[in-house]
Amino acid sequence: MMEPGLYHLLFISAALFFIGVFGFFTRRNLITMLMSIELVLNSVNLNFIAFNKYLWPNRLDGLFFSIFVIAIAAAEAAVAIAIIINLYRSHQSIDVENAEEMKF
Amino acid sequence: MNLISLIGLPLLTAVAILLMRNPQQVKWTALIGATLQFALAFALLFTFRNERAAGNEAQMLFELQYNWFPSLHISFHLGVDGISVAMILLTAFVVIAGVLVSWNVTKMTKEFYFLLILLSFGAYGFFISLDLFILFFFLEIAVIPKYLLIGIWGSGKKENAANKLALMLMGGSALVLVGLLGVYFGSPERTFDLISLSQLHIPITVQKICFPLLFVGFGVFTALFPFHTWVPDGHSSAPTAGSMFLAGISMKLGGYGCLRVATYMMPDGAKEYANIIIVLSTIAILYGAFATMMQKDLKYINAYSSVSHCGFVLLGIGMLTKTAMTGAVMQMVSHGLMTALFFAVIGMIYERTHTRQVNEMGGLLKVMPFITTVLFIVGLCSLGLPGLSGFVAEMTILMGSWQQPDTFHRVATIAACMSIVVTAVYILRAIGQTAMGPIKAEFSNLTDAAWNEKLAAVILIAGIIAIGIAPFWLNDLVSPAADIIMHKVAGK
Amino acid sequence: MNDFLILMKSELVITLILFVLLIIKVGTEMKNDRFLSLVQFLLLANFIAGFFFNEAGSLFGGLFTTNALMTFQKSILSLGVYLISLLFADWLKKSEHMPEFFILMLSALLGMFFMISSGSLLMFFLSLELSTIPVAAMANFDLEKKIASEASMKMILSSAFSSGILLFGISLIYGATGTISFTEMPALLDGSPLQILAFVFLFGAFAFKLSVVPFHLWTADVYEGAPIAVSSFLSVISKGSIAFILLTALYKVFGPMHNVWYNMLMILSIATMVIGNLFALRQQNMKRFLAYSSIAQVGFILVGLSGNSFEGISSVVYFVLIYTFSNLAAFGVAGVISQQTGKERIDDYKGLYQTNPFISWILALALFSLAGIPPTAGFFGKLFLITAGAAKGNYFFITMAALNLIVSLFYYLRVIRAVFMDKNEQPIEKINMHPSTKLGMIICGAGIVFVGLLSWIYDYIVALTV
Amino acid sequence: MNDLLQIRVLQVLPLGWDLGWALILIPLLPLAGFLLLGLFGRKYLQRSSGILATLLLLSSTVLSLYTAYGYFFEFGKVDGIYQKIIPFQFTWLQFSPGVSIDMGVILDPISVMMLVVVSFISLMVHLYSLAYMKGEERFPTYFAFLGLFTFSMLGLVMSSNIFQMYFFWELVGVSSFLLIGYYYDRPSAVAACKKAFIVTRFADLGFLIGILVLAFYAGTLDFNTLIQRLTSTSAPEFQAAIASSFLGVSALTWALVLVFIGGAGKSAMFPLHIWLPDAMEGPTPVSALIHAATMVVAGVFLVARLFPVFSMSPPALDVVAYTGIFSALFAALIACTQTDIKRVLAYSTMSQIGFMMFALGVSGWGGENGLGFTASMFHLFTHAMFKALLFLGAGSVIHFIHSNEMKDMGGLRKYLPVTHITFLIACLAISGVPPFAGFFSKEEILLAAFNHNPAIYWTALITSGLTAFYMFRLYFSVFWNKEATVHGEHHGEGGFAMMLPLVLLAAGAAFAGFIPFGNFVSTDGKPLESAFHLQFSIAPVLLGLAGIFTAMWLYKKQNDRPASIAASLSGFYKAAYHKFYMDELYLFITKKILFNLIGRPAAWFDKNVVDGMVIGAGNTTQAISEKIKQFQSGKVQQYAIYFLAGVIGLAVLFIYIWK
Repeated sequence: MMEPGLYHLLFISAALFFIGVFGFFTRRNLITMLMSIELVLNSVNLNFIAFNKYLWPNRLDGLFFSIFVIAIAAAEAAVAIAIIINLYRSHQSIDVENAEEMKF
Repeated sequence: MNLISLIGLPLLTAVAILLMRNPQQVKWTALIGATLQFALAFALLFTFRNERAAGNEAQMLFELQYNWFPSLHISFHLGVDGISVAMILLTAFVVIAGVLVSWNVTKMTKEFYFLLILLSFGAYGFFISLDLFILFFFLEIAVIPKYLLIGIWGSGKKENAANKLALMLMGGSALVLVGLLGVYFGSPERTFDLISLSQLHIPITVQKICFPLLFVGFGVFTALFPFHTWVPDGHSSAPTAGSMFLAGISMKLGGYGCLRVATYMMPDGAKEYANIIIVLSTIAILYGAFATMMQKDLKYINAYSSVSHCGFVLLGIGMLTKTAMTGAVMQMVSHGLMTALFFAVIGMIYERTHTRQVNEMGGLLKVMPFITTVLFIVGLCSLGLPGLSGFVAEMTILMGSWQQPDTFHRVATIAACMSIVVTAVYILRAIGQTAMGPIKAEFSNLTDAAWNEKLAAVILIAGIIAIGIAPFWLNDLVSPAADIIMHKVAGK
Repeated sequence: MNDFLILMKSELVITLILFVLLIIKVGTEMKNDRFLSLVQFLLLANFIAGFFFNEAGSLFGGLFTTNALMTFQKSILSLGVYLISLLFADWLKKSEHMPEFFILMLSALLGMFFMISSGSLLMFFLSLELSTIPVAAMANFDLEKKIASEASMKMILSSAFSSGILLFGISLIYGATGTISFTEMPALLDGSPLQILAFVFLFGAFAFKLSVVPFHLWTADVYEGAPIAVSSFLSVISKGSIAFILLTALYKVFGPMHNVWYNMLMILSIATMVIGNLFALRQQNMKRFLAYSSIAQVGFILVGLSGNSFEGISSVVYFVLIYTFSNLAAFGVAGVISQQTGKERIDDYKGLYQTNPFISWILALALFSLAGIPPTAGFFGKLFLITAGAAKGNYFFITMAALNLIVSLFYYLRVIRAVFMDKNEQPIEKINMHPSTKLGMIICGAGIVFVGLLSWIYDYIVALTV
Repeated sequence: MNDLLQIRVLQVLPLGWDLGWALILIPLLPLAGFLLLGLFGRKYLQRSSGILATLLLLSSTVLSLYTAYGYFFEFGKVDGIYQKIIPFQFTWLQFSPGVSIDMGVILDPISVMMLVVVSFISLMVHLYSLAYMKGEERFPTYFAFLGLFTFSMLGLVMSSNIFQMYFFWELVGVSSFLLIGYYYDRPSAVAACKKAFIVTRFADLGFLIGILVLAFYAGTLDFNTLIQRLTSTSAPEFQAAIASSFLGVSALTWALVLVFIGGAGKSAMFPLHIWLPDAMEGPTPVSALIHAATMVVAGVFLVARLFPVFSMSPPALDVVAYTGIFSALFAALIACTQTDIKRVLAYSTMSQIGFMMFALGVSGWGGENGLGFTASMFHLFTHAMFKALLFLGAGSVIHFIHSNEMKDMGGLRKYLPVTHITFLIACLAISGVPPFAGFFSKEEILLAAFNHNPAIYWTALITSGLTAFYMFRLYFSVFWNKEATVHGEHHGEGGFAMMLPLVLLAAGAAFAGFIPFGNFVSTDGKPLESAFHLQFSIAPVLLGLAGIFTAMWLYKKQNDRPASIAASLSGFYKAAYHKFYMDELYLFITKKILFNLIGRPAAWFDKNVVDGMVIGAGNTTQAISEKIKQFQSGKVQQYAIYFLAGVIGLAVLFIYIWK
């Protein structure tokens, strides 16, 4: 069994990225949209790791960066969930289409 | 003579007005301020003449220069030559008259006078500034007060008129801005200083782009066809003093800018576009005159005739001869005084008859001899009666125009001459229908002018006649400055 | 150790204040208005402290750098925060969670400080998030209002999305250059397609924060939904901080690619000015109106940015300073009015001058300054931005900018007209403000009048830039 | 500021005749009257204003007579030739080097002659008005205007610079406007004064352009220099003016014709005469002064002033001649049919001025050829006398009967003896019956015409016959014809103040003819011996008498002959009665063409097109902003889509397209 190369990883991460974006565009449930964002972030992490491993193995920038990304993602998710919960309180739903009051 | 005083005084007056308690105090403060301005303007005139008489041949007198945003090569550079002095005198006349005629403004008196004085501040600054940046600064300062004056104290469709005016004038100044920046970056040396720019040779390519921008930009202010449409609405819905300032001062900002900034700085551009200017201004002259014939509202009559008269200013500039240019400046002064007086009279009549429709009036000469006499005088001045300022200015322009020997200029000049007849037609119609004829019953117990109105009228008439019977002093003042500009144009 | 204390001084001060507030919040039962005045005092102190003991240098292997200009930018931001604490005193006094508000705001401010002086993409990313997430929470501060929660939802989701894009761009740059530090990067940039792609992604995030068209759509909704204090914070402070870091990013980091981003800025700024103006034309809600007007303002900031010269830097910093005064004054007035009367529509402002001349004059000053009418500072700000942008001699660009000035004037005059000219049967009744609000407005007014006329302020900024 | 205004003394007058101040005072005294009465008249001088004005004018008349005496008999003549003397001048407005408006005074035969005429007639009219206008509410204003007019007219005749002349030319027009509109509450008066001003203004347009052309070629506005340069065939200016031509006519001719148009306007030559009859709306003394004696001859004076230049361009002279003779005949025909006594006089004025004009037109330069010039000036002089007299007489008739219509008059000779006699004298004079003044001047004119152009001569002859006819038609139907119907008390002839001028003018009309006019006024300043050829005079005199007797036959007694004759040539009569429909023509041109075809479209264009563009721009912007609002849908996911689209769009743009 051959070992995966940079391009395999990049391909996967790109796929992840677009899956995430697609989910974000199409899903109506706010939580799901949040999860799709996580996909995007993870694709980024994958990028960092891959670049770090295959292109610039002698520095750890990528590695560290992905760690920080994970942390930030957690924080973001926390606040987002809180906001969504509050939204649920006021709207009695977490469907994004019910929160389109302000427009134009 | 320190030119700072010229802009400092209005500023102080404005501040003082804000501090005043009751309308009475406000009025008197404004009047005193205006009187001081008047005195100051004359002081300037005499000191200027003495300097010249003493053989001071510097292009600009009383120059001063302070650093202001040095990193952008902006300097607070002031100075006057004959043209500026003439315009400053005009401003002083109009301001004092405007303050006087609006003596019984009751609505928000303080704000009203504050804005008036602010306007004069902008005008003075514009006329004495020798740095393009501060010139532009003062130019724009003069716009918003007009907007508020019309919008708050105006009559009729005032909001729309105010909007149109503000936006068109701002549009003009936007073009000016682009032109200025083009000059700033296009000239060999980065500077906003007008004098040094005029000594540098601005590349012809830059001139070709920037001259039209600047000229049209300023032209909007002075009712360059077809950008004149703010004039009728703006004037007619403005309060009396507002119209006086608008037509008397602010339209002159444009003419002055066309002359001092566009033409003086970019003579090659001027030569390039002279014919277009002539065509447009000739159209304005005739077309304005003919449009006036159809008007029934006194203010519209004067507004359209202003379009026609200001056409003469631009014609004088476009002809690119010294005489015509001198005439253009004279026309600015003359028209400023005249139209201010005209609007003042219209205001007086309107206050009494509560109509501005000529066909609703008649025989007012019987009940208000003073006001109608003033109406006669201003009307005759407008149709160029010798002995009044209009004659001098227009004749100078025509003489200057005729010096251009080719057919194109000839045709333009003759067309301009024709307007004199049309002017006679509409002026006489207006006067005949308002002042003469049998008087209407409802007007038969109206009162004549009050002291402030009389004073205002007398001041302006004095100016008009002073030019009309002794034009040589104005000529001596203006023509050397015009000569300098023309030398630049002639490339000597 | 020592220079650590000096160089990170501003950040440390903010952190200190944060801790003080936390302790007070947790440990004591301080009354709202005492707390408020304390905060105001602390923020003022912070602002003043910003002018002392400033040294240039970098820490942590270039992760954190600072210099005179950056500290000045930071003090502009802290000034803005101070003004916010003054202007919205009434609203703050009423809400029972005031300490949290300040804690969130200050942590966002802290993030911005770090962002301004960040020396690497990692630092930048972290501080960006730090400056965003708390604001999203703040947007939801009126817990019971529906639109508030909608606004904050929109904000958090779209900012999460934008940070996803941002990170993707960063990762690409990292892949292309192998570094994330601002100092090493320029040498390695050659404008290869991959780098352009990465840059565009990166720039998208900036544009999102700065609400540049077409990344601006969240702005209006969030401004409308969030409490006015938060909207003003968003529109002034966070925009300012992004503009500052954008200066560093474009001029220092991506300098080699400037012919790419110059055109990009031109397109985007024209689009931004036009769209912002066109949307502002038909707004009825004051907050939404201000949102779009601030979008249009951003367009002008981009004009200045495109100059790519020290004039560009100084004019942008100068403009942000002026913009802080003008926009905060406008938001302050809107805030006071909606706080006291609940009226937010422009038509409600009709006849305001009759009842509240002071507020009306402040509003007029602010709007004239935003419209760029002399003698207000906005005139100078706009003019210098355009001057900086005109250096390339791109007449089309400049003419577009100048024409947009007129359109913007049109809708600013709409408000002026409502306030000063239009008749109204029941105008907004006389409003009596909290003294500190009045103080804030006076400061703003003074700023609007004098920042422009006193040329040494601009010269000072220029001195900092070169 | 004396450094501004330098008065240059060009020719120092001989000792004892240093008239500097006198000369300035001649016009300034009436001006002083105008200012005084205009400013304070209504308040303080209601009664005394008339006396005051008259005294002022008296003094300036004395001064001008003094000047005339001095010029003609003491210092004017240098070795047999009358000089053009310019005592002083000052630059009023400097256009460009050489070209400037100089205010100055020129003394030469015609100007001095005009000085006398104007001041004398004006004095007479002042006197007359004292009684005639008594009790008018705007009594002071009236005299103020008279003063203004006299000032302008005197200034006009003394002008040493063509632009100075234009200056006063306009002023004259305005004062005439003011005086015609004196009864401002009569719509007819208002219409008349507007008409008079606008028509003359239109003519002045020609004058102005003519001045521009002359100034361009001559490079000066000063009369003397201008005449020098444009009359010496060698001068480069003259060459240029001849060489350059437009539509095949030389610039010189163009300029002169244009100037003549100005003159024709003021002098009511066809077709610019339409304002004159209406101008009779003014007070009768005003008509006597302005529209008979002085202002209307300004055109003649203008041509005379520029006559040396005219004589260099035969085409221009022909224009003058033919316009003159046609107007003369045309007016005479109309005059025969009018029933308003003042209008008859107006048309006769027009006709007489026609005589003067074509006299100039047929004249040549120097010696005997210059007869026409002399004759014209002579006729101007005499005509001033008897026409003023006629008008004043008519004035007292109207004053007496309170109507202008002939049919209300008749048999007044008993009531107005003095008026009757003086009027008769005037009629004889104008009809050219010897030995009255008109005879001599008209003879000279006819002689000049005879020598030059038979066609003109015969027409003139017929016209002079017609003149006699219509004048006596007037005379008989006013003073004889039916018995007077005088109702109620009447105030005779208005007393001394009104009769003295009549008598004085009558004396003038009777004896002015014996002045050897040629000795004083001639083209080249040399005395011109105006010889009488008795056999030549027979024809005109006989014709005149014929006219008189026809009139007597028709109008002495009341009868139906006039009606029947009128009926017999009805069509022509009608046309003449309606002044050949000139007014209608003008009305058509102004109302239909000027207003409807130019003014209205211009106004419409401005309102809808020019303004519309501005409004349109605003509305379009609004519309667009309405259109694109969908962009902001409120859906956070769409926002994200736009976001990504933007990013990718930029990426594509800058990676592939815009490298």
